[in-house]
Amino acid sequence: MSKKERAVAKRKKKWDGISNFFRANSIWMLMYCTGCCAIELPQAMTSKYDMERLGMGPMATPRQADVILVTGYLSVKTLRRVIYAYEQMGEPKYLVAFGPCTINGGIYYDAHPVIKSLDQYLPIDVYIAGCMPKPEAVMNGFQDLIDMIKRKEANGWRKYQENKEWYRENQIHALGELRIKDEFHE
Amino acid sequence: MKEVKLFVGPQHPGMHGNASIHMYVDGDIINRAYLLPGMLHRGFEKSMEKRTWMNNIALIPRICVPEPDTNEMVYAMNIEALANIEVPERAHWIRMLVLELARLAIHLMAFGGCGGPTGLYTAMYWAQADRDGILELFEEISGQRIYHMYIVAGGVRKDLPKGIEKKIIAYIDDLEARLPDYEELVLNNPSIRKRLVDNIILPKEVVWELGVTGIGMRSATGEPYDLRKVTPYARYDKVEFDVPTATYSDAQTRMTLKYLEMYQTIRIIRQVLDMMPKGKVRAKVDDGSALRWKVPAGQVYSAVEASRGEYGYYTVSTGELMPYRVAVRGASFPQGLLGLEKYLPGHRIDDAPLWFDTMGICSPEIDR
Amino acid sequence: MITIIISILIALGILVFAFLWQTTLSGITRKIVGRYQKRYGPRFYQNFRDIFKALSKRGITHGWVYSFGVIMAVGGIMATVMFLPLFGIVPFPGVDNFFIYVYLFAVGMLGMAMSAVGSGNPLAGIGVMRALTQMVGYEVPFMIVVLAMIYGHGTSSLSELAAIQQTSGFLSWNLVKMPIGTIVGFICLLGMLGKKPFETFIAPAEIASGPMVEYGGKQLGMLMIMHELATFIEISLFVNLFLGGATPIVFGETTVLVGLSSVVGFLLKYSIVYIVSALISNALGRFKIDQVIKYFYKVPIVLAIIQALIVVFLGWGV
Amino acid sequence: MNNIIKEFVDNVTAKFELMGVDYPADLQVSLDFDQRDIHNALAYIKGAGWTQMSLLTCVDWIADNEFQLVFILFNWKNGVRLQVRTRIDRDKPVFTTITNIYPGAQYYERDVHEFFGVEFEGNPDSYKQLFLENWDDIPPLRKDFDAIAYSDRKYPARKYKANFSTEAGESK
Repeated sequence: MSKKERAVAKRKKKWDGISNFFRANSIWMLMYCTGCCAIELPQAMTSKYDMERLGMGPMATPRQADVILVTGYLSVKTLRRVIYAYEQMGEPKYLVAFGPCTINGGIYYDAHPVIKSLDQYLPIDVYIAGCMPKPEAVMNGFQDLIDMIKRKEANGWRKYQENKEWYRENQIHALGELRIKDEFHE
Repeated sequence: MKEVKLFVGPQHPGMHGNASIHMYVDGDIINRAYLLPGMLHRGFEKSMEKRTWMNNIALIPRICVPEPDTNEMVYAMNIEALANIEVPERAHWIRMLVLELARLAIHLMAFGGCGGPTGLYTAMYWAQADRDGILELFEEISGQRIYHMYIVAGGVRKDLPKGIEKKIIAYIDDLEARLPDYEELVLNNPSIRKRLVDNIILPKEVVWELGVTGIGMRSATGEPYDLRKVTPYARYDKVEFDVPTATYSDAQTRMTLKYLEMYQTIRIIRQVLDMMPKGKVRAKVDDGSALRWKVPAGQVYSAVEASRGEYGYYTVSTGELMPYRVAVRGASFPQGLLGLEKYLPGHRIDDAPLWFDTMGICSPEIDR
Repeated sequence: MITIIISILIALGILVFAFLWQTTLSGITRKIVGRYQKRYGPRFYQNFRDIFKALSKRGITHGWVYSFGVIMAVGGIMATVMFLPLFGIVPFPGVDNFFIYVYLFAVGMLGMAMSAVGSGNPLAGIGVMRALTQMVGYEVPFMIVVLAMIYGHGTSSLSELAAIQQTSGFLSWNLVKMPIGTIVGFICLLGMLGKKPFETFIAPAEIASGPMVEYGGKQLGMLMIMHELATFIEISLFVNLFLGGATPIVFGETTVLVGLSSVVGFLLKYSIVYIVSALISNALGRFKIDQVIKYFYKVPIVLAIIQALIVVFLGWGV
Repeated sequence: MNNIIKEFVDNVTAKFELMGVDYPADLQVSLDFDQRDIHNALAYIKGAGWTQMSLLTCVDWIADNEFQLVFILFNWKNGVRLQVRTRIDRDKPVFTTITNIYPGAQYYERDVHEFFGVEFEGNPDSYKQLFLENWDDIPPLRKDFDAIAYSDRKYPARKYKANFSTEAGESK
């Protein structure tokens, strides 16, 4: 590594440190309730636990958001939409998975429309345990995410970029084809 | 102007749950609209055929997330009808208590939910904070905040914890004192009234056509068509309560009925706590292992009054270890699919989330 | 030459101050609103974190119209702020005419509309359509009131309009002289700020935040800066036009003290207007777009015409 | 109340050929009709006050090689619930739509078509997919559809060293 490259890398590292400070303290989550664990999110968001203290807030569209919450099981139909949403989000982006259903299917291990392990299809930064996770657990998970961003460990989006073919192959295996014409009522 | 196709949802802040509306809009007016369900489809009806009668108790609350207790209740009622189980008296009353607390929680959530689409986030914050109290009561009663798995065939899983009555009374006293605030904030708020009054009307004749039940039906027909009155289950015939009705079903009426029902629910809870007898809470349903329990053969349908309407299960048993078939009638199936398709056109984009909220549409129970 | 440089420096100073002040104030307001909603609320500097976080993200583009429109929007609004008199200091003397702000402001808004439509998202298109419709709604009554004021005072310079109101204390404010006009002005201000009940063009629950729907990363950060600056312009205009601008709250001989207290007076009025509008916003729901137009063309326009007639024919409020 | 039920059942028996009557629970009657009679019977029942169709569903009797269609009807006036049932051939599952009698059945028919493959003639929408997307197997609620095998094939699970899965659910 030449001197110039090292300087660039150093500057980049410093810049990353500064931006990570802001990123850690201002996490906008995508308002997308993919499954049943989302029912405890209002509790975590509203008066009792007040997620906004941590600088987290809901955002309307994937473009604006930083973190997507996969709240519980994912049916294939939702997986397709989650992939759309995840790929629309601007980098750096994070993914938080709730409950056992995202690890091995949980109680839906034998259900025909529900995928089993989410990390085959999308990279996961934080898992939150519980069926369903209590608001305390949710808040704890978000705190973990914040700490990980500060320590620069929340690198799921890099992993996704680097191993895109592998992820894509798995996605297509489960979904048939990734993009469909969504005209089912006609 | 050209017709534009809009995908509202599944990722959309205005959607209740994970569903999608395909809208064809002309400017702001909806020309056609269809619900695209299935995002929450988990194949419950198939999974239940692969689990024993007892195992299913853990599975069924997940069918309707905001109000899981009705699932447990209809499932238990079905098994009791098939196997002729006599439920202990106290269990009936505890079931009523749990069901009414759940109804209170979901009505509060509806009030908060009305705040989302109309932009009144204060209502959402207040309602969720009040709902949290009920979830804590549930945690104390059953050990879980959301999925209680508390009502089982033959009664309830365990007796109420000591001293819970006082906490419930304290909570509902508190809530009753706060309810007028909600009336001021939501029902009497001029800007909200502008959105709700004379909007999203459900005509009377349509109710029968669609099969809409619950608040939608009572607000249009003016008849007290409530399953708790018409076919009383548990001990609803022993308590006194009124069924609020109306004859003109716009969004405001439906929200008002929800509001009035909360008072009735509080009234029922008070009576239940007064009249609850002592005794056993669970009948013995099986000999030996619950996992080898076989329910006698038969085909039966039971329904209870959920906050959104008639919630029922059709259960087929062949006398085996597992159910042969369980079919779920989601209470919001008619208004969610056919109702939306028929009665949203002609309204504005802004009205779609309000239809969801005031009709109480719960997408997981549509999808199963 | 030197005067131009000084002017530009003053203008830049106003720009920086406007950004810092409004961003801080909106953070504080978020906290107040949080308490209002029975919760703790974020830190008061949360908005800075949000903006810098958004700027540090990787942006995407939907074509040159989209990217250029954002720059045009931010540029237009920045230019407007730089012409704005602050605490009685006019960066470019002689060009603080009210109409300059109206037109420069329109450039920024046009840039935003162009960029949003350029993103190709139908929701953004609907949002822009609604925003423009709403603009038609509030501009008319606001313009009637301001034109009546300009007619009455005989000047359209913002600093002079403010100075006229500082002649005899509280009683010379347009709030006292033209109370009906002030009410109209405040309603229109709510419309300009996009506060509820006139939040229709953002409407997260209906059209997923409208024009902002496709923005992320850098562009979103720039639009947030633009939003803060636009809020600053709108509220400054309101304070200067109706509440007497930078009126001192301490009277006396010492020029420095009076000058400082006039700064405090301006900021105080500014904060009160902003926080009151935020609190009103959180106690109301939002109208539909047809209701917005009907509302603006019913109550405020009638009031505005009455106020104009009073000023023109009775001569009150001059 | 029992008189009402008895009277009604007598009336139905007089008009139609009933294959069976059962009383599975309080205020609940199940009536089995032949496939030919079912539309007339439903029209008659609707006229008699059972205006609400709560549920249309299907049971797969694979041993008999038959599908059983179940209509749950409810009378709000007296609270009596009917199960109107009929059986159709499993190899050629075709049924005429009942949307002209109960318009609310439209989406239930679509649901049954999707999960069992029963075709409803006269319901133009019933063949479209509703809950599933890109489905590539036999209709999933049929008894011969193996959900676990499908799930294992389509959605690979994480490999564990130990076997944590219990046998309770699968045991016969």
